[in-house]
Amino acid sequence: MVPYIPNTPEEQQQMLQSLGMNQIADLFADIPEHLRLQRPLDLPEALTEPELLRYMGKLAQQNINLDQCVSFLGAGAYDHIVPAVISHLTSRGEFLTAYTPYQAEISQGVLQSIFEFQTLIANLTGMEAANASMYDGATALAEAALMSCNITRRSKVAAAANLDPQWVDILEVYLGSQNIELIRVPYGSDTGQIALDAFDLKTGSELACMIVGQPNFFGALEDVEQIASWIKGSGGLLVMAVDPISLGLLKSPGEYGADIVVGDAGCLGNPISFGGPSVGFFAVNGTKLIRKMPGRIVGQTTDRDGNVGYVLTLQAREQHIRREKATSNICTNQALNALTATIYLALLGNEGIKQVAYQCAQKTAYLRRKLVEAGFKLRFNAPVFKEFVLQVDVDWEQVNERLLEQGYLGGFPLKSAVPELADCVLIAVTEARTRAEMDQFVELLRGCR
Amino acid sequence: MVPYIPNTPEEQQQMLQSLGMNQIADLFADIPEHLRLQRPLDLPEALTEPELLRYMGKLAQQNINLDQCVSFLGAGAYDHIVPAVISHLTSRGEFLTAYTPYQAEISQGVLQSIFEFQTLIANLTGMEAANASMYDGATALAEAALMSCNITRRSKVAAAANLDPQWVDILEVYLGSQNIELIRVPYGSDTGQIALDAFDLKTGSELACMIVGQPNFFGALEDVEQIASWIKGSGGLLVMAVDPISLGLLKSPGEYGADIVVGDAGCLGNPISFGGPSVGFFAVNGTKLIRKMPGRIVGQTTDRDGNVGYVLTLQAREQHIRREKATSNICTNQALNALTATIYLALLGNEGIKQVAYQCAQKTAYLRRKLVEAGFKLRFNAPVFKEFVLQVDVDWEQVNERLLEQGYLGGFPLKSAVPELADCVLIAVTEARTRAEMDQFVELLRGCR
Amino acid sequence: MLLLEMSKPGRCGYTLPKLDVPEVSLDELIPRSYLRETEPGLPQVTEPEVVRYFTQLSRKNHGVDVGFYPLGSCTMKYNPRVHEDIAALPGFSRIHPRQPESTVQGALQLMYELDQCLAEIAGLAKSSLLPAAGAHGELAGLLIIKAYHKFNGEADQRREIIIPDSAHGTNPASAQMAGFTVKEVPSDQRGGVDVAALREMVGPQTAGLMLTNPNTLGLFDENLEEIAAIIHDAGGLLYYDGANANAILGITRPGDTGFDIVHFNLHKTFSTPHGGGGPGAGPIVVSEKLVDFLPSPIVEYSDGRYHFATPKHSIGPIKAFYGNFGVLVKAYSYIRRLGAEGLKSVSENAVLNANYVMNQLKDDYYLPYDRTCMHEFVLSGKRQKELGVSTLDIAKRLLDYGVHAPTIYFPLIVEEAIMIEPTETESKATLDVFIQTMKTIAEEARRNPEQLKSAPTLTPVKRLDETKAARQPILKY
Amino acid sequence: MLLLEMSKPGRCGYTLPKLDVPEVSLDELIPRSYLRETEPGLPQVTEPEVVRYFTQLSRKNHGVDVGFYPLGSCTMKYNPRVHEDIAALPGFSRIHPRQPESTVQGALQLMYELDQCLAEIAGLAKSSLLPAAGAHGELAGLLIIKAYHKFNGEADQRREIIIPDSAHGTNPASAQMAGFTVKEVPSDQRGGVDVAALREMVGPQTAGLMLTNPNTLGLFDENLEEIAAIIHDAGGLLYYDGANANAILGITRPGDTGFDIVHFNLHKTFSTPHGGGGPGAGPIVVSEKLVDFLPSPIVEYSDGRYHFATPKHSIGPIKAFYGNFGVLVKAYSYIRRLGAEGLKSVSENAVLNANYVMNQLKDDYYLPYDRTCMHEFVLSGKRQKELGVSTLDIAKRLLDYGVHAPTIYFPLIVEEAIMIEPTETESKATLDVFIQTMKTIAEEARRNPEQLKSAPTLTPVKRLDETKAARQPILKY
Ligand SMILES: Cc1ncc(COP(=O)(O)O)c(C=O)c1O
Ligand SMILES: Cc1ncc(COP(=O)(O)O)c(C=O)c1O
Repeated sequence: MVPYIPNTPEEQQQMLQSLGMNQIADLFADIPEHLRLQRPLDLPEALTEPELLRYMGKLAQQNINLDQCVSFLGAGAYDHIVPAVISHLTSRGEFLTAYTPYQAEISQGVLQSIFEFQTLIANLTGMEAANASMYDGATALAEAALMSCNITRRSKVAAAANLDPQWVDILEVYLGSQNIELIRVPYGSDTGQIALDAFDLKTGSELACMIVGQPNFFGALEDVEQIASWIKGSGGLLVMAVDPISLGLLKSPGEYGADIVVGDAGCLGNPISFGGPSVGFFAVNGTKLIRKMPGRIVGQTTDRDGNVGYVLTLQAREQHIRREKATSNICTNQALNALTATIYLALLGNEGIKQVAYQCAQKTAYLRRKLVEAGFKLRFNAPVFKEFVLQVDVDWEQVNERLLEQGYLGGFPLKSAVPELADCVLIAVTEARTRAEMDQFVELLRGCR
Repeated sequence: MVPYIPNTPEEQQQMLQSLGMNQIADLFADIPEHLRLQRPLDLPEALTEPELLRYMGKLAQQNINLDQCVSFLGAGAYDHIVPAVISHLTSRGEFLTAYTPYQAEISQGVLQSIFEFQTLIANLTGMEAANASMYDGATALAEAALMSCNITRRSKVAAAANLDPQWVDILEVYLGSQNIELIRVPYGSDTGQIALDAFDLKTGSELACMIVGQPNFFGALEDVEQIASWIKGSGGLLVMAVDPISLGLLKSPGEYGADIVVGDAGCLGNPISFGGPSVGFFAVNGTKLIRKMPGRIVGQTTDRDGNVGYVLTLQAREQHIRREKATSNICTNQALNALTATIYLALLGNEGIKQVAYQCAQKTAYLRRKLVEAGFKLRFNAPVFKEFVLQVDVDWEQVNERLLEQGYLGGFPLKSAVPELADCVLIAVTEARTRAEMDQFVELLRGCR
Repeated sequence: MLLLEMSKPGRCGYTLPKLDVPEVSLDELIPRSYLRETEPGLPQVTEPEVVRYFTQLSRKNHGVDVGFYPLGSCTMKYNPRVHEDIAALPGFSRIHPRQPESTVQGALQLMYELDQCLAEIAGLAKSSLLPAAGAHGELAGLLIIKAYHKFNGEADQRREIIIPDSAHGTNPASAQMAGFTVKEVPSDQRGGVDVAALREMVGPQTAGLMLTNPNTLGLFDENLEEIAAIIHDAGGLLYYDGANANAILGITRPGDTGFDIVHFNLHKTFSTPHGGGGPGAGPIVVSEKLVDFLPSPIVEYSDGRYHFATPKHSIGPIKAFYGNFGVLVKAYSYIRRLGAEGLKSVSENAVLNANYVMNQLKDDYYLPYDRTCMHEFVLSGKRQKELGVSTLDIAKRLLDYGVHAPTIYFPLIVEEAIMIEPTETESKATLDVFIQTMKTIAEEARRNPEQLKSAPTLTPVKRLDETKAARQPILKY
Repeated sequence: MLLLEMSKPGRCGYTLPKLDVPEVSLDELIPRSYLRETEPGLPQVTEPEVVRYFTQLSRKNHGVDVGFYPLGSCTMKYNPRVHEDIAALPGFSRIHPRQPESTVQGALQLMYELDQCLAEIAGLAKSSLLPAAGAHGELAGLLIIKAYHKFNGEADQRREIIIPDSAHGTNPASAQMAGFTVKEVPSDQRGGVDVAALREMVGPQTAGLMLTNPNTLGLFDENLEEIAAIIHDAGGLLYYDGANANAILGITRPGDTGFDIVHFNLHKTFSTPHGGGGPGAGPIVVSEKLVDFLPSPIVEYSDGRYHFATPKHSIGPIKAFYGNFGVLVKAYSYIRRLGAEGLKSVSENAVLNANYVMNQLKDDYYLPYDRTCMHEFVLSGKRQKELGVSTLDIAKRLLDYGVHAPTIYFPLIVEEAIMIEPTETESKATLDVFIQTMKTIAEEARRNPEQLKSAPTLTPVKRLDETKAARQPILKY
């Protein structure tokens, strides 16, 4: 009994007969005999539902999950609190089992929710418009860089050296294929912030854009104003990669005059899920940029009776119309994760997002303080949001092993990701951490020295 | 911030003003001052959602659940396999947050699903009609007994002494309030089956009904034909209490000529949930009985355009119309659990329900055989379905404690429920048990002797 | 299209793992005469079909999640979804009622704590969490009244239960089921119990009074204490139908007014979802003197352990196992989430919302009792009736506007009754739309009564023929 | 009504636990100049409103769960719900991508096993599970092609990717993104690649060919081997767009025909839900000779442990962390649930269903390529066009019948294209209703073309003005 196939053998036979065929194989006559697989696929045996649940349950149990331990891991993925109601809405079949809303009249649910996503992302970032989502923050950033080159007709991109190294690697892959040069702007060794003074500012005139992380990979906040005025003065675009949660507290990219804002919105209500599926966002200022954005965009319009409705719009940018001249190849994106983020933002609202950001900042400050009091050294002295770098001369992987025995996931050792910070660890504190957890963490760390 | 209340203090003030009031307290002017509570309720402090989840999660973890152990417990509640898809459908807001379908035109979803429930229960039991659900099997049985008296205008009810003692206790409470006498029909000490020969059959002419469990509390099957012909010959009704799963294999009550069939349908796809919410079913034969059924009934009809639709019907039986002359006081019933059972039966269908019943019977037989081979004694010799009584002279509660240490929930010790079987235990085997689990169980039991 | 109409032989929507024990011929296990000879008569469909079928069905249904649902006497408020997650935790949803107490301490603690919360809210001593619904709680309460009088040797004498004519149908039906005779006391001009009439009815035959308060008119009985005194003086007990408790949480407590027994509808006041007509839970709370009569089992705490116990003079069990446990989990979650202040705010806002709507509608619809109402109020469609438009027509027309109709034709003492309960979880914006809709319908009744009589027309089916359904009942496929 | 229109100051739909650490003045933590001066611009609504809003939105949406969804090239099949439960297990949904490998062995094992299954299905060596969608897989594959030629010192020379004119738009767009020049090869009379034209196009500049097979006409290219030989002989690599793999599971394998790279759309063939436009997953599988070029990281197994590794000549990472892991969990569940026989049956039935519908419709609609089709087929609305009814009108009319329209105006090489993919999870009963509906619409086109032009009328909104939307874009509230 093959699951999920409703037609009975008799019906299959009837259908074949209506085609003048005798057997299923006749349907595949166009495939040369010797190209047809003559044996069953060599796959593990089919499982019934209870067996499947048992097998997958066993695999799941072989992982230590965040409900079983206290995590101070961040570095691009964060253990934020997820309101319980979200999944009850996103799991509704109409959202879950729909596809891209090509037929607008029976897809108003998805379309309007994307319009909400665009609205809320645009507002939060202080930008004019946002698209319907990107694969994740990293690829959104890569597309932002490509778009900057496209807009400015320049072929060099500058990125702060304190960006998430993983994002930079991805950026390099994307840029490399277009022969775009990536230039790294150093960071100050005490501040961790971008050090424009250590950079040849004249290069600016060749740059399509300057990419700034706010906060940067070290959790520190950049003094964006100065950077903004320099890059804009040089005719390049200011691209900001931001933590959307932080925007409950921090100045919005729009206020800094950013041209393109990207980020990862996985942290907005999505399960962390080993890092994916997450969702990237992409927001811009200015009509010219809007019309060059990658990805799907939903616009408001009216129907024959004059009622408001929503449709996919500005499709002339997209691959299915423009093919090799499209602004991007993106087609399927991360709609359900964007819906999740939308519901999250709707639930939290102004007050909620401020609270989350405020608590992240306060709790991070608390742990930082406690660690300093316990004799640990902070690597950088710039203000931070929800992450910071600790410098201690220990083998962090070994320390983490010992912490794990106590149910703690320590921070992210920077040894392999940022070689010059080999003795450092990146520690993230979200609103989900409690004082008791932090106090115990400090105790345990003290013991690991 | 009180959750779930959308009106802001300003709006509340506006509304009060529209009423010419100044403060909320004015709304309660009809309550004499001294009857108003002058202090806050003495309740535990309010919890935010994350705190609530933590607290309730802790309570939940203080229970050992069936995913953490292997259970041979039955005695009225069974660990049957639940198809995963069911809860995804029953949790849809339109089902979950609707009430009794008083406004039929916007309640066709609930109404048609109840009509399906009635259909599938009627078919499975082989009866003409079923109602929309009862609280559980036990109260359904009590209502069946009351209805029998109502129909026959007799005031004695006979029940087999091998019925679930808990159900009999409930029956007694219900009957007691109406001064109806409950007469117990003994069971054969070797067979565990009803022993009509040990009963004064002439009492039959005074009996409103005879209640037979199929299978009975000991898991054994009754020879219903003989009982049926006697009680029907005496002018009483045959009331059968059946396990709906068993009807995938066993002769249906309709085939035996039952007048009323009740049972607990919790086992049809509902989580076991410490025994509730479950759902009772109630099916009858004959127009006269149909019009005296307790509870909600849905009927098919047509709308103004002649399209088929469904409505609550035969409401003249019910409390909201008939008040003290109603056939029962039942109002809210177990609609969502009935929906669950309906989806379960739809998924399984003829083939599936037969498989479940067949596997129960085979696995039960296997364990029984294995136990006998291991030197244990079966208390009764009648054929069984998914439960049986083992007789061993040990302290079963102590044995169970030791089994629990190995992750096994042993059977249900009969000492307190059936005093005459103090050295016995009731063991249930569903399709969810595996051979490996049973083999280990036999081993463990052997060690406990 | 019904499931059996979609059925095709041989299909199955669920497959079990292969039988893993040696198979024995069925004949060796169960004599053939015990076996089914007919097919079970279930549909043979696949999972995709089942999902689409029930999804489509659901889309033909209104719910609180879909829109406003001012169904009087039902408290159709928002049901927090986190409670569903909590009730579904394996530690609650996957425990067996026959497990040893030591393995279900968390469940017992939950029941114990819920019991205590309900007792505090009611101002009484201890609860039974067994009843599966309000009506079931009534039955339990009435059996306690009976047992109490019996204990005092007055069982044969005290056989009458007094019930106001405004009461919900379950009250007299439950009294009858409990073996009492029902005496109806009329309502007075202000919508309360007619105290004079009550005084005349009581006597040594009086077992007790069942009172709904706020009553089904949505009114708080102004003579509550006097009524209580009359009954108590006559030797009867006071039963409080707490179905309308959404109006009084933290405001006033039945126990403080002398009531002996209260039932709560957890599926109303405590926000467990109604599920299309259940499951609910109707726990009762009783005063100290009745604790010994509670149904069995109750949960007690001693020596650091929770355990089940049977009260000394228990009326016995009235439901299998321990009640609708899963519902209890949700209600307890609600109480813990809201706390004392939150619950009080619930009632305040429920009452405020009701009064606001009532006040806005009383020019357009006749308001028989023009008083401050509690969480709900009752209009009469009698003005519209004069125009040839019945309350049923008004109700059906509301459906066209995407609103569930109020409860209609109840309570029976109001002609063409329209019973509206907005609840506290509705926003003023929603209430304003509803008010406007009701005004529009009143206008339509004046201008175009025919339109109302043919309503609804925008629903999945048009007006259904209930008479036909009852005359030639088709109760299954 | 949008969320911001419902917003009221001060409300919040979610409350955090109170801050439990000593509060420090914000000024001490972060200089004021870094802080936001404007409001975040989010709606201020409560949970009940959010639930009702999104529930209502969902009810304005079609989905596979709601009804037939024969959207060509998208494989809108049934998505088993048990996979959602599995992906939601805390062991999958609550693991952090930076956890030590030793704490996520189950996740790595799952990825490793899925990789192996996909390799077997494709007839190739090893997968990268990173790509988030089909187009992303294409990009990854093309970058591998580039890296391969570079490795062989031919990077500067091999700059052309050949793509059929019937290809999906992502193919040329991806090739452009990867820095290639796109050369379009025409289709022949039978709907396949024009082999003669192809032969003329290839040369030392050829980096490779991207071929969709079955192609977007739903046809299996009869000259597949010859095409493969032409490209390989020219020194190019063969990329197989496996978006249409629902037709070939266990029937034929791209690797066996000589393809070097395949991407699968897990959200199509392997039944992970489309989610309104994602998330998907577009893993690629490559031949032995390309394994060293795979994006990083891949999962390897040695010494009894699973671990991440970077292939020797890896093109680098193309996505944060490990791809859309949650989607991978569902796809792997699907493969394990169905097994080899089940997957083959999927393709057989998908193809059978498509041919059945095609055959029934070809009298009413023009069928440009009258051959046995695979899992989908393309009709042309050109006959109806002559009656003044466009394919768009036909599509919109279908919506009135509760069916999602097929893909229209694609592939571009078919005039007024109507691309129909029924999938294997639809019953004959559903197909028959659809066939009848399509016939009815053909009839309507003859009799009452105006009706089609004003369609849809039974949908939540009527036909929407797309031109207006694009001309004066309103992209946010
Ligand atoms: C006033 C009143 N009493 C009792 C009940 C009965 O409650 P249940 O339906 O839970 O049995 C109701 C239910 O509508 C009611 O409104
Ligand atoms: C033939 C073909 N190739 C590629 C794609 C792109 O896949 P995705 O949307 O997952 O990026 C599609 C999607 O529709 C397709 O149909």
